[in-house]
Amino acid sequence: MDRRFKVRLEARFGEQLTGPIRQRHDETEMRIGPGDVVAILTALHDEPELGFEFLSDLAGVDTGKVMQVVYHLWSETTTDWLRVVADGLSRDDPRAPSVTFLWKGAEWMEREAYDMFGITFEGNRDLRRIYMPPDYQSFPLRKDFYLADDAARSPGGGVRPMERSHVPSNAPSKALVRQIPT
Amino acid sequence: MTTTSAPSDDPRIELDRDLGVFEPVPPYPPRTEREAEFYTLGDGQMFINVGPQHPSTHGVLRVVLKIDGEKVVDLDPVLGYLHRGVEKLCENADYHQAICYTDPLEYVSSLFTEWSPVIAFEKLMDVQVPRRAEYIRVLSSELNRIASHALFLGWMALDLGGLTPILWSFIERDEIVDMLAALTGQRMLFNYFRIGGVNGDLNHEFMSRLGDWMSRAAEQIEAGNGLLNENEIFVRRMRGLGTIDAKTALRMVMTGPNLRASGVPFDVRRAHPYSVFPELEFDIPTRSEGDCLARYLLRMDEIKQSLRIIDQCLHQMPDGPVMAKLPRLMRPRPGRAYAAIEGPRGQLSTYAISDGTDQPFRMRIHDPSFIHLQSVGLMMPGHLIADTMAVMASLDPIMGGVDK
Amino acid sequence: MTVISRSWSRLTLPGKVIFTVIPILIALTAALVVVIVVLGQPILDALAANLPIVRFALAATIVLLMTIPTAFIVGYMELKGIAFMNLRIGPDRVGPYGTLMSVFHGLKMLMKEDFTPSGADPLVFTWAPVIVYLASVMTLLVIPFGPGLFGQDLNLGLLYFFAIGGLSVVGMLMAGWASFNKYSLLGGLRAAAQVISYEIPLTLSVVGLILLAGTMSLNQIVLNQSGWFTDWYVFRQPLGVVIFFIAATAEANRTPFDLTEADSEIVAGYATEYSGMRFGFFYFAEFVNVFIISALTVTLFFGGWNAPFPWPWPVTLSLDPGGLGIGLLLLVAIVPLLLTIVFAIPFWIASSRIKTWQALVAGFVLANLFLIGLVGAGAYIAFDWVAGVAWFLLKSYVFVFLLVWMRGTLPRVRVDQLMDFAWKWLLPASLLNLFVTAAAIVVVSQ
Amino acid sequence: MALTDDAAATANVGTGPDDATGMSSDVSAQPALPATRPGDAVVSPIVVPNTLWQAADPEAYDGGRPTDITHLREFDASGLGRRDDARWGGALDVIPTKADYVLDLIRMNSLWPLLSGLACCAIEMMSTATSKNDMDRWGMFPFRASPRQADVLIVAGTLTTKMAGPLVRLWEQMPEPKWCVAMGDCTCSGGRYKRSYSTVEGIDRVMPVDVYVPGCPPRPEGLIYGMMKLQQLVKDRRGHWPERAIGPTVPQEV
Repeated sequence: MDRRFKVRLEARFGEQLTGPIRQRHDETEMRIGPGDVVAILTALHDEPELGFEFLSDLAGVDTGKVMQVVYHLWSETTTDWLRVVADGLSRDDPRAPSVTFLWKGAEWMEREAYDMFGITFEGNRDLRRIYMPPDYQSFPLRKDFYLADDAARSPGGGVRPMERSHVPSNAPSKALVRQIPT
Repeated sequence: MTTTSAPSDDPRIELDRDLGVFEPVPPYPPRTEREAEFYTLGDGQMFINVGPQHPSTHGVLRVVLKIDGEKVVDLDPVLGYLHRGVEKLCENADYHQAICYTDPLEYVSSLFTEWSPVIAFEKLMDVQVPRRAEYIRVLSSELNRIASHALFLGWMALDLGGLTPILWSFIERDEIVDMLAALTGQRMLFNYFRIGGVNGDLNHEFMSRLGDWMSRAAEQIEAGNGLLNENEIFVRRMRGLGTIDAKTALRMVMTGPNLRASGVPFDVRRAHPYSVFPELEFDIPTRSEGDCLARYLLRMDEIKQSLRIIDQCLHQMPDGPVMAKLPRLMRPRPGRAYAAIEGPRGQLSTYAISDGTDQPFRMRIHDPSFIHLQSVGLMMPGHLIADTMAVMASLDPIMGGVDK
Repeated sequence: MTVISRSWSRLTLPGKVIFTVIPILIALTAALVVVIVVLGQPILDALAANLPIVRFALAATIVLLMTIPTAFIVGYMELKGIAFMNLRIGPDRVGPYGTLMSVFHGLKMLMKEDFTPSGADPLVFTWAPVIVYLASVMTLLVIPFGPGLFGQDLNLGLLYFFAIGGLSVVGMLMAGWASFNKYSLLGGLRAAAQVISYEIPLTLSVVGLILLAGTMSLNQIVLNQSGWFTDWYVFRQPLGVVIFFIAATAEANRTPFDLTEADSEIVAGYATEYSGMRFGFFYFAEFVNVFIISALTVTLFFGGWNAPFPWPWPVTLSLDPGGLGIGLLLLVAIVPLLLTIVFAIPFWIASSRIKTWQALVAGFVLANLFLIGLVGAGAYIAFDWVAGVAWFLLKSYVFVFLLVWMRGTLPRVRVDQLMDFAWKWLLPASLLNLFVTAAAIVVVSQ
Repeated sequence: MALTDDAAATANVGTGPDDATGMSSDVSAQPALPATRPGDAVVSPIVVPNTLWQAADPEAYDGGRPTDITHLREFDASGLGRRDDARWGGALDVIPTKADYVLDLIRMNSLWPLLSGLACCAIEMMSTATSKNDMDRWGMFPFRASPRQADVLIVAGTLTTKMAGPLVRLWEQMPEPKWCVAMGDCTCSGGRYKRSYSTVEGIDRVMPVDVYVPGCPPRPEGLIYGMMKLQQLVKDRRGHWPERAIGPTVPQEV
């Protein structure tokens, strides 16, 4: 991991960070609020001493409490992946600024995040559902969306697959659920 | 949600609406400005629907072309016909099963789609992989890369109307896939990479097949290219088609051969080394034209580099175990890990979040085919219908990876 | 009665068809026999009176029937040839070496459901394949297969050929328009553009040859090339041959000019919506076209039915079977037995492990082969039309194989490249060919 | 390699107040996430109904019948398997039955597949048609691009709910007689994607299937074997196409 890079980041974006810069293995993670995404990503992209010209990934995350938009960036100036986590989007109406003005290729990734999580990216001019059909109502990758057969049809209702292999398959599911310490 | 005449872009409902002919205009008002702009016809223009079941779309891609005569004015890809919900399934399976779910993305190069989640999980669990396992991973995956590029050659020619090259390249592909089956036990969806190593050590049948094939691989591949490289029709059709320059390619976040064909020497194996690639020596071929011919020739160069890597792997292969000591039921401590590898089509990456249980809390799979496909809309306008297929083939998308 | 009704109810559809057709056929045959017996002589007189009409009708029927086996043979050549170029085996399960494969394909298409999509124009949709097929078949009428073997020796035969051959584009256009399908429409329009623009170099490329030959009758053109193969027009019109063959390939919509049914672009072109036998017409017309352009190339430039060299030692075989009288009967009765025994003896004395009946069977087979060879050689020598047809088919199928080879090898050109090639290269080249030929003729004649 | 070896990286992992991997706002501790508790899932599972496409036949897509009925039981109930079209007494029977037999021989020897691949299995389907194991030998090679000219629909790969409509439309565009081969686990039963929210668990819910070829993906030899079974089926069924219903119509003896 690149310690000096952490120092540089703290020096540059110190006041805008909402959490400590964390480093593990070959990744550096910085957390920002959704309001600062445009400014910070533009700075990362444009300033030559940072020079993160390559957007490696754009992912949405549903933590169960809040929504996040996670950007992974690559640059020649550091040996780490830079992970920018736009944190604290409300689960009721998640909104984040679009980065298509920097990377036009992010358009479909944002469409995918919208399709899977319902995150609205302001500034994306083609924010449609991309995978599910247009009349689809729910957002599959949210944490309150269960697979159709989750626990309902399977014998060991909702038991983690590893443990399920240890219990008799003919056992009633209610008893099973009670066995699991919650 | 009622089941009666729900508005959708399903062709069959369109079919019932007006007799016989299928107008690909969706039956609801446009939702975005881009959609509104696309679905308004100028004079002399018409829509033509390619897919979801069309001989030249590799898989079930549907592209709505707005054409003026034979000239393509604009196009709008419609995805999701192969969306299998892999990420959700991975979140509902434990770590080993998640690797199995990621196999069928990019089904012509499954080893790579296994590799990136495996590295991510190993980061989550701080697993140290034996070096022999790493070498075996590199060896088998480079073989898989050659098979994938061979198929690309065949599809390229097939979409340009050539019958023979695809059958010749399938001969290559079958040989490689059979030797990989001797190694992994499966012909296409080898579930071979495991957390902390690989499933099994090199066996004799694999080594003998590999040596037999390596002795004649180069000239076989040369023969396959000979059908196309000197073919005047082929070269004339490919040169200067679907050109994209380096800056635009970076804006479209393209990776892999399609980016290197535009002159950007970005290869994850060198830019952000993983596995034992720092110990291996190989070149990163780049070309400056950025057109379909460059993408085609670049992949042919990559095949040679892969042969070099395989040769080095066979010579530097260390002894030792191929699997690290790990518990069967894995509960990594909470954390986040991101791993990217260089697949045959570009950067394949996985972003995994662990919540301390034996199932990934969130598993994001980033596939290059998905990214590259959206740049077709950038390259196509002004070209002809026949070129749409050529450009799509030159980007080499795999619908399993596009739709996840 | 009830038995018959029950049996009828249990008949399958083909059974019903056969059981209705057979009695009708029997009745018709009986009526025909009666008619011939009653007034046979007047009919013969009437036929003799206007022989050319009878001849033409007969030739037309034969040509029409001949296209079907031709299509099957060419189809089989294509299946097998492309298979070998793909390093495959190709059909080998249906018939010996898969020879029946194309036949089965054709019969299967005959038996498939044949429907008209809603929104299509039924009349045009139905007649388009017929026109395409007839355009191919009618061109065969003027091609001389051998000395005296042609449907009609028009003195404008070449013009007739191009005129009728150009009709096929009408059928394609009708198909593309009537199918009510955008792919079909694109295919039909492509076909129109392609065929019409390639008509011009195609026609211009043979004008030089017409100047040389001084006639447009194909039969006369073939007669002009008799003698040694150096007299063939290919050696006087080398450029013309190339232009003609390329343009003819484009006319027949063969690779690399098969844009009209480009699988990877417009699904099946103008034939997208066709199924069953109406698609079979397109399917056969393509193969018949392949044979026709090969045959025309041979006729115009490669000496037609002429042997490449005159028969060096002329043999005149005067067969007069009647002269032998009763000897003929004895000959027919005895010679096969004799030959069988003669050919069987070597096997019989060769090894004691070969049983007598085995030796006799082998002898019988060999005797038949010998007789067939004998008869064939005799026919080749005695009747020059046999020799002519043999040479003609041989040359033609060489060119058919050339077309199959191109199909197995070349990718497809683009539309604009197609047009550029026609107008920027073929047309000037054919004009150049024409001028050079005319100049040469003027120079030589003075 | 990607995993760094230096001890400092792993030393401060998961310990201390400024935990390098603390999921404080990322993933909360387990009790704070009622939504993700499997126990609640048992109480109120959310089942997403499929409203994406409609069947031309209301009976299709499980419209009419319970899903748990096994195909063979239903098939026996329909009695299609037991009807005897082959031999019947009397002198007239020779011609019709033999003609029928010949027609079936011709049909079974010229089966044109539709050039339709959905997913992974499509690659193996192509590999079946290519040089090493050559489907052309049985007359199955010319892959027709247009469904109007195809005889066999080889459904190769996962069928998603979004693709089911177009696929059924393809099937309805094919002219009779036509057959359907389900290639791969996903098309036979849902396979490894059975649990997913966007896949159809086996294509026999949307179209009749003649031959199932399991495997993920089946080897080319497997597909060739399935096609030979289909040939046997064509020969044995004696051409009674219209009686086919949704669900497999494979006689048990085949």
